[in-house]
Amino acid sequence: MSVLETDPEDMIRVIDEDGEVVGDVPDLSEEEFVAMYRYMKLARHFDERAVSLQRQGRMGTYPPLSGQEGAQIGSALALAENDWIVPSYREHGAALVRGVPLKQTLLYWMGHEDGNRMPEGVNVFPVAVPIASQIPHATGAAWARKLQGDDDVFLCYFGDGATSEGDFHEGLNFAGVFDTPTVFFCNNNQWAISVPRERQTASATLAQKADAYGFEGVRVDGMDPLAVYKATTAAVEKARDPDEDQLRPTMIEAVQYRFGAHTTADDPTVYRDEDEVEKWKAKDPIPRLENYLRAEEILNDERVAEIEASVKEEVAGAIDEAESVPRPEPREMFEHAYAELPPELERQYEEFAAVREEYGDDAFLED
Amino acid sequence: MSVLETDPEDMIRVIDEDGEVVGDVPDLSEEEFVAMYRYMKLARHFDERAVSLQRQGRMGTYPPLSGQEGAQIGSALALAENDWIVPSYREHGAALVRGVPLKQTLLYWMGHEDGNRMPEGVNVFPVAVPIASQIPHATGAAWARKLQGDDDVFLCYFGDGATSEGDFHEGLNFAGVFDTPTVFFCNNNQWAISVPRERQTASATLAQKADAYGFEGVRVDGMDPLAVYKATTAAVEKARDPDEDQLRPTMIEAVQYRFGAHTTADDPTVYRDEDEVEKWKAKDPIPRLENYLRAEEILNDERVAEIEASVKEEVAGAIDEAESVPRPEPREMFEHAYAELPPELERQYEEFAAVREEYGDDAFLED
Amino acid sequence: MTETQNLTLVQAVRDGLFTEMSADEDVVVLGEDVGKNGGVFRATEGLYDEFGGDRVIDTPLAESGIIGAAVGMAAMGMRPVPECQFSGFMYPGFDQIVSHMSRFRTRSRSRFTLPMTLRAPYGGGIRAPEHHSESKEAFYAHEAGLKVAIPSTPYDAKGMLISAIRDPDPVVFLEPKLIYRAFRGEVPEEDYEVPLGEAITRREGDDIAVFTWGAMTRPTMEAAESLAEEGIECEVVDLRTVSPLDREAIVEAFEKTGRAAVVHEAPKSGGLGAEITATIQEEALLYQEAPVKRITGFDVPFPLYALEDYYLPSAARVEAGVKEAVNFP
Amino acid sequence: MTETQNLTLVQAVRDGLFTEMSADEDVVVLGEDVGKNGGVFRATEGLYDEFGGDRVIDTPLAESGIIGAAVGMAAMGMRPVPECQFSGFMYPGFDQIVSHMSRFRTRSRSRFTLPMTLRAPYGGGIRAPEHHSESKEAFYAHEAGLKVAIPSTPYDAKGMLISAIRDPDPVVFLEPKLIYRAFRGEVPEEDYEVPLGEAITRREGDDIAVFTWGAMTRPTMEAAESLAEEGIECEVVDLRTVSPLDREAIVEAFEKTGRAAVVHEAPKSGGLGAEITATIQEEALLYQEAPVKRITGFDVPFPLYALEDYYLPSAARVEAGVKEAVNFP
Ligand SMILES: Cc1ncc(C[n+]2csc(CCOP(=O)(O)OP(=O)(O)O)c2C)c(N)n1
Ligand SMILES: Cc1ncc(C[n+]2csc(CCOP(=O)(O)OP(=O)(O)O)c2C)c(N)n1
Ligand SMILES: [Mg+2]
Ligand SMILES: [Mg+2]
Repeated sequence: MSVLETDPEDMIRVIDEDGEVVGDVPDLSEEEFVAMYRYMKLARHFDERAVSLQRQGRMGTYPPLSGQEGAQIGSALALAENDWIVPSYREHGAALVRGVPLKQTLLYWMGHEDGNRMPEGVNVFPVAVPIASQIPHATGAAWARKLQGDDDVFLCYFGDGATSEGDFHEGLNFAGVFDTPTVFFCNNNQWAISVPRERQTASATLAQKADAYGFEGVRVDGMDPLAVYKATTAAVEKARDPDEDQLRPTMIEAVQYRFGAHTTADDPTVYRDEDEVEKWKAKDPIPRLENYLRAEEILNDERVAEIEASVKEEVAGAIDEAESVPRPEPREMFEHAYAELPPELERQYEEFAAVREEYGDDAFLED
Repeated sequence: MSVLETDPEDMIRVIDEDGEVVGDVPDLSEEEFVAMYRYMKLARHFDERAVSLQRQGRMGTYPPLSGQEGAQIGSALALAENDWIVPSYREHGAALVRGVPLKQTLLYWMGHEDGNRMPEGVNVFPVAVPIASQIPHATGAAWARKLQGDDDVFLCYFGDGATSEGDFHEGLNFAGVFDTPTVFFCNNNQWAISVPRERQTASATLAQKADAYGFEGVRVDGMDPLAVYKATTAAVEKARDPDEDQLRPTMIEAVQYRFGAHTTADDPTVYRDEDEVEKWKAKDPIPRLENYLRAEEILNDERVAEIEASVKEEVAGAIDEAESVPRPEPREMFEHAYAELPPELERQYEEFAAVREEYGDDAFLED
Repeated sequence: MTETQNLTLVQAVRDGLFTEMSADEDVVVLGEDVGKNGGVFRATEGLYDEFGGDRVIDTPLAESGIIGAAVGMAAMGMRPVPECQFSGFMYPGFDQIVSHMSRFRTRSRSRFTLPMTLRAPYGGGIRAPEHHSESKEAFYAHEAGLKVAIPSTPYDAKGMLISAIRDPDPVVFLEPKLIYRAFRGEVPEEDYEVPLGEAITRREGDDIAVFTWGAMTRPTMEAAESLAEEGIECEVVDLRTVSPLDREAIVEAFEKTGRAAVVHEAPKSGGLGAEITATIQEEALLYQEAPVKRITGFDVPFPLYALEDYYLPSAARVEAGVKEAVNFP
Repeated sequence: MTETQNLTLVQAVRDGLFTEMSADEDVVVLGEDVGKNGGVFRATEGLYDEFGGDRVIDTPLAESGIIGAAVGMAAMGMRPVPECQFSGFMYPGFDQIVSHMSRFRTRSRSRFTLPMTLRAPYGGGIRAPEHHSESKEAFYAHEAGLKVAIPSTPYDAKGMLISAIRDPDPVVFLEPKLIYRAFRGEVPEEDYEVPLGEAITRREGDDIAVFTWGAMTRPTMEAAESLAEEGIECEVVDLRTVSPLDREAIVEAFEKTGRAAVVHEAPKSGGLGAEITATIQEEALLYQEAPVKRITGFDVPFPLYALEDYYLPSAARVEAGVKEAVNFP
């Protein structure tokens, strides 16, 4: 039986909270295991640094991902090189795996659109802020590739809150009808800002919503990176090369928790209990994988220390790089509205430039 | 077992294509059976006349309902006096049952907003043209009544095509979360203009979509008015007075067929086969109920002839009435934009009135 | 020698689609009833038979899905041409239009561009039900990153549509359905472009410049002819693209006459008549001899058809408005 | 004697909600995070504790559902106050706004009316992510059947919100979040109405009339003070309601000075600066001594925050623009 045939009420699991094996471990090389672990450590450390940058006024509002590394890294690693991810705004971890430089992510949250200019060859869509609105893009892009005769798969991320939006419905329904190679990956972190999962929908699970679109939906322990990897691998395989009676799309509900605030502008103590947070922290995906890898003798103290050091260095370097990027020239915002600047826009720029020339930058920048 | 627990893959039925009893007949009085039959005849005759008025240029584009009388009349009769219907644009039959004068319906399709001004005490929402957009209204209105401590139930109509829109999703999801007394009645007539049901969604049934919102969904033979009555009655009862473990909303998929064109502007021969039409015409709800009522000796030739004559007279009278209503004065369109006419709008009217005065009505009306 | 056909506006749209689909495999059409049915106005007639169901795609009934999927397709290098059945039904997809279609280039600093053309029949006057008569081009013209094109002749319809499909940026293409079949015009069989952003003078005149577009060119020309009999000569300028506006053409025509009127179907307040007026007085105030007269729809929801002839600017209203401007003060 | 509190604008909004919810059981608030969390800007703080979850309702994340459900509630005689978390997230519900909220009265010939107030924080300048800085009031002002209110002081925020909630017709209520907490003002504890549709003069002056609203009143006043030092006296008019516009006030202020500028954050093309300009030249051309200067956002998508200070009209741009108008020709 394919893992995708798991009843949505059940939950796919591989290692438990202590790293003990409770399911079939996916067939990964030692290197791959270590890479998975390192990505998770990197994402976590990046996240901690980003939150502190924001506190120090060196970055704008930032959405932390701590607690969600298992789902992000486990899923992104299941893709082949040509595949794509279509993120929301919280998938810095997945983006990392797909080759988005940390510097880009930092730049983006420092208010530079340039952070969203993915390098050529990096198959990642730009950050999408309006909830669920990226879902139809993932369907359409996958559909395009299928029409073009390619076999790329699109992995689309969104939250539990996103399942309530019309775009979730329309995007998944199109995927079912046009049988597009899309994996819909729901990061159910229990909260949409202050609104709990039960207030989002009366259905017992989110995974079961896939049934409304004619394809499979499964639940996976989103804090178990191996379970996530396994489920996503199966979904990606099916998307690329389905059996005759199968539709390509899958919806994966990865059950997890956001440890921190929704964004740095949010105070979660107003709406949720510390007890609940503690309960979920016990499921932290990182020590869990670490325990397993130590038991398997893939990791040891020395290796872990090495990884921690290299991760720190990498993040520090990226921060330096990002902070050394100067504020962009205002001309930039005019230049990317259209392929060719319309005359009126050129006039607007010139008028602006003249005032800036006369009054100086200080008249504009409050800092 | 409640009829609402029927598996969505099954279909609730009471009488078959010949009017033979195949399920439990609902407990209706002779009078009520006759009223149901007469409403269906009235709706059918109205429909035929409306199509012909349009052909003669006496009415604008009109959406016919023939074939769908069983679903409309059967469901609307299941409501109590204080309940409401929230229609799309094709529910002239249901509106009839709820007390909307035929004249109003005619006026509306003759291009008068006045046709949408329901008389006080007629609990019918105005016609909603943008597909599925009335669904959140039905949820919100039902929710309001619940908050106000009333026990009115809202019966919301929409088509198979409507299930693809975001508003379907959002409206039903809200109903599940806020447990509103709403019955979502899907007139699955197999086609959304030229798009067949299978192109609308990959799910096996439409009824199963209710599962995504945590409440029951059932399929009913929409051309069997008694089955429709039975299913709707059960759903209305549950909406008004649910058991402890039940959510109030239900989605009913009434499987049926539109015999005619989508609207008088549509030519269905371009996209569907005459065979298919014939197959469904064999299920015509009217002869079917008539056969049953004749077998029960509730109807006979004489009674049927009487009904036919009275129905003709009623429709002819309504057409006379509607056609004797003069073109509204243009002032009307200004007066209902706001409770109080803003000064700019008054100015716009005055300027218009002056031109009309000078150039005469002929300068505006092409007829 | 160029072969031409004598086509209606909607036939010219179809011909434009046919031409570009024949030339470029990446062009696909998607929407409700565009396939076998050929579109509710026949704008895609025969394309399904010619190009098949993978390029002429009947979708589920969901505008946000249609436009959003087209955004994804365009980001992958295709040139999708999504259709909304009426412009009044673009709103369920409005978020995709203003939050994504207009912004992918800016957001990604041009890594992703969206060569897509969103078509919709637009405007009133065909005795249709509610929501079938909207003309809210001002919404799209106010959203940076979009271009907004509205042809008024069969020749322009084909040429502008081809330009739109080939444009590297997203275009909202609004087709005045009142004149879908009102008249015919010569349309070359071959492909050609009518550039976006360029107005055209439909009639020369020295007394007043009248700016209009889409279906309103007809009552405007009619009024111009009848005014000519009274000795008032209108310069009628069809703007054709309302974003970007051809401000040069507006100013030039205005400077010639010192007086102007704008004719559009959309409600007056916040309509593009205001933008044209503001442009004129910004650039050519010293030439101005009279207020720019706005002859427009009213600030009320578009009425059902019993009243629509009163709502739409008629030749009589254009005449009266032009006279007011010409006789000022 | 009236007791007053010294409140920020967002506190005044909250106070307005509190006041009307206390007075009228039919007033309910619904939206994302409006309950326990008190709204992401604290505009509904404490209301959940005071009025309970049946009147201060956290909804699923779905704007069309929120607005559409509110339409249904309002049709049943309630006075719902739906919130969109940011005005950039009103678009998924745009169809409900322009196809229903604005039209129920017209459609039903006043049998159904919608006494509802759709609130959203609006405008840029708070270093927020994409889509959190939009100011597209022109969309709503172009849709007949809606009123559009934008307060710029705590006093107005409470009084206009109360008027909006009591209005028999639907109101879009846009709250300039840049000045949510920028300053405090005296706000009466009792209930009071600031009528919709009435502009207010924030500063008297004889040289030029400057029209603005919302957060742009601040740089405008700042520029006016600094211009006064140079001997240029601005009459600053805060329009407060952009639909219906207070055209009388616009014309009156303009006639006094013969020169005008408009300051708004929204993109220039198709923005309300054009409507105000058109009104002026329609009604008062003979007084006009200079083109009306539009000082506005640019015709580009609102940038991420590294560039937003360049995008938003600053006091410097207002100064330069006013001087241009004053020194014309
Ligand atoms: C259309 C839209 N409405 C509202 C918002 C404001 N908002 C930002 S994040 C968020 C909650 C999202 O919850 P969820 O989908 O569960 O994702 P998570 O943040 O938990 O990863 C909201 C309401 C938005 N970005 N887009
Ligand atoms: C939002 C929207 N998009 C498109 C249309 C045009 N349209 C009118 S009816 C229709 C098909 C509706 O199909 P269905 O929901 O099955 O209802 P039926 O007409 O079969 O009763 C379409 C596409 C519309 N009215 N509203
Ligand atoms: Mg979440
Ligand atoms: Mg149908």
